[in-house]
Amino acid sequence: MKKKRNLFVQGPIASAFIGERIHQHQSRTEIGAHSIFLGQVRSDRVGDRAVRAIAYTAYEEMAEEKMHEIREAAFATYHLTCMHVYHSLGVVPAGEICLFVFTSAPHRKAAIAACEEIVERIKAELPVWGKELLEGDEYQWKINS
Amino acid sequence: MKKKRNLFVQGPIASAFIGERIHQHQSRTEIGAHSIFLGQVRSDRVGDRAVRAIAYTAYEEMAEEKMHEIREAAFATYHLTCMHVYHSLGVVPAGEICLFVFTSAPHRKAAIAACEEIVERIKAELPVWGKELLEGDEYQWKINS
Amino acid sequence: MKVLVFGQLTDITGSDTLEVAEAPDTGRLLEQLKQRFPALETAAFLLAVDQQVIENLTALSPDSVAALLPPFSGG
Amino acid sequence: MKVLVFGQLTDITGSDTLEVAEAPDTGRLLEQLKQRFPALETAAFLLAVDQQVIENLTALSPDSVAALLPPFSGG
Repeated sequence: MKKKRNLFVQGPIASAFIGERIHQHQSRTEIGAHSIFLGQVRSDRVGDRAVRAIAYTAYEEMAEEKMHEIREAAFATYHLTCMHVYHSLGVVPAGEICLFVFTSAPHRKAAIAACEEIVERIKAELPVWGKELLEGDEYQWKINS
Repeated sequence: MKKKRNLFVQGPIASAFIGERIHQHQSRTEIGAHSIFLGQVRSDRVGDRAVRAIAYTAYEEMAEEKMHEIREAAFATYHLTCMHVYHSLGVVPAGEICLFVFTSAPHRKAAIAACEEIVERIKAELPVWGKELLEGDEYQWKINS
Repeated sequence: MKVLVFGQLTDITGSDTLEVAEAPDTGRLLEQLKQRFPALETAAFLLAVDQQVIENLTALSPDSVAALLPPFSGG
Repeated sequence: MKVLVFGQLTDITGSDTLEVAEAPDTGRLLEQLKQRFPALETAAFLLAVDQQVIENLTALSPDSVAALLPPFSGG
């Protein structure tokens, strides 16, 4: 049976939540290294307007399925103890966190390499879309580089 | 003038402190990505005893000088917005955090690459020593791989 | 049959769920969609059927769920 | 002059600060230290003078601070 992993979070990911998740891993004394990636909504300028927020939508069932596949591949490739991923849905204002990738391992190289690979796969493979809401009522669709 | 950066922290680095440091970077809306590395004291087995803590000592002035050099090199190489490093001194029990490296940048590749490079340089170049305190009164000196 | 529409493609379709006439395969489905929304002709997207991205001509059943996926932009 | 001792080398010297006779250069300083603590002969360490790691024979002044640095094990 596939464990439901709560990939999606409504709105921004709170920094206190991140602190708590770190804390929850301190009972696992076989862990020697954590690697964390946080995506934060950047207030880019678009012409004379700034991005004030990003509204995220997703093909949720497909994204969860794909995330499961990414997770299995990470555990098969790297000697990891834990791995957690949270992605926002809905509106995330500029300056707030929209993606939280957290890998833990006995040794640093596995934690760091897995975290980086997972971030790249999320950007390229998860069916999630960001709509950049500009000052005023305009918007543009986010493009990943 | 060289800014004093408070590299060293007495004892473990609290997870709540990490959450706060993340929070403090959310007013910087030019940031799009944070990369964080956390070193955690691992309870390795040494023969029939487990490591219960690591006691860290450092050549503090030299370490701060070297950290300054690592910081300058990171900013010269990568397009970073911020970079913070904290390393414990004194006793850090197993399961607690002893190293916190935190890079922030407009784009993920700079944040991730800088964080990894800084971690490697810290391990190889900072005059810091870990004494692994075992159950009972024995100890052994930590060896970095 | 049902077609889900995501991201910028909803600017073209005006809706995130379309009901379209049953199509025997993905080729005929795309033809039908492009006829109804000519702007899809030049739009970049992948077609998924039942959450699997489809690269070759694939048969459809009446209860297949298709989805139009523009380039992903999560994170 | 003062010699600081760190990490596992303190197991050899029994102290983290040594007072040693003035030495004209780093070669003579090391000779003196190895005479006093023969186990240093086989120990791995770098010598730093005034926080700079020294690789070549270097002159010392009476107020130089030397330091014996075993392999780093931070993080």
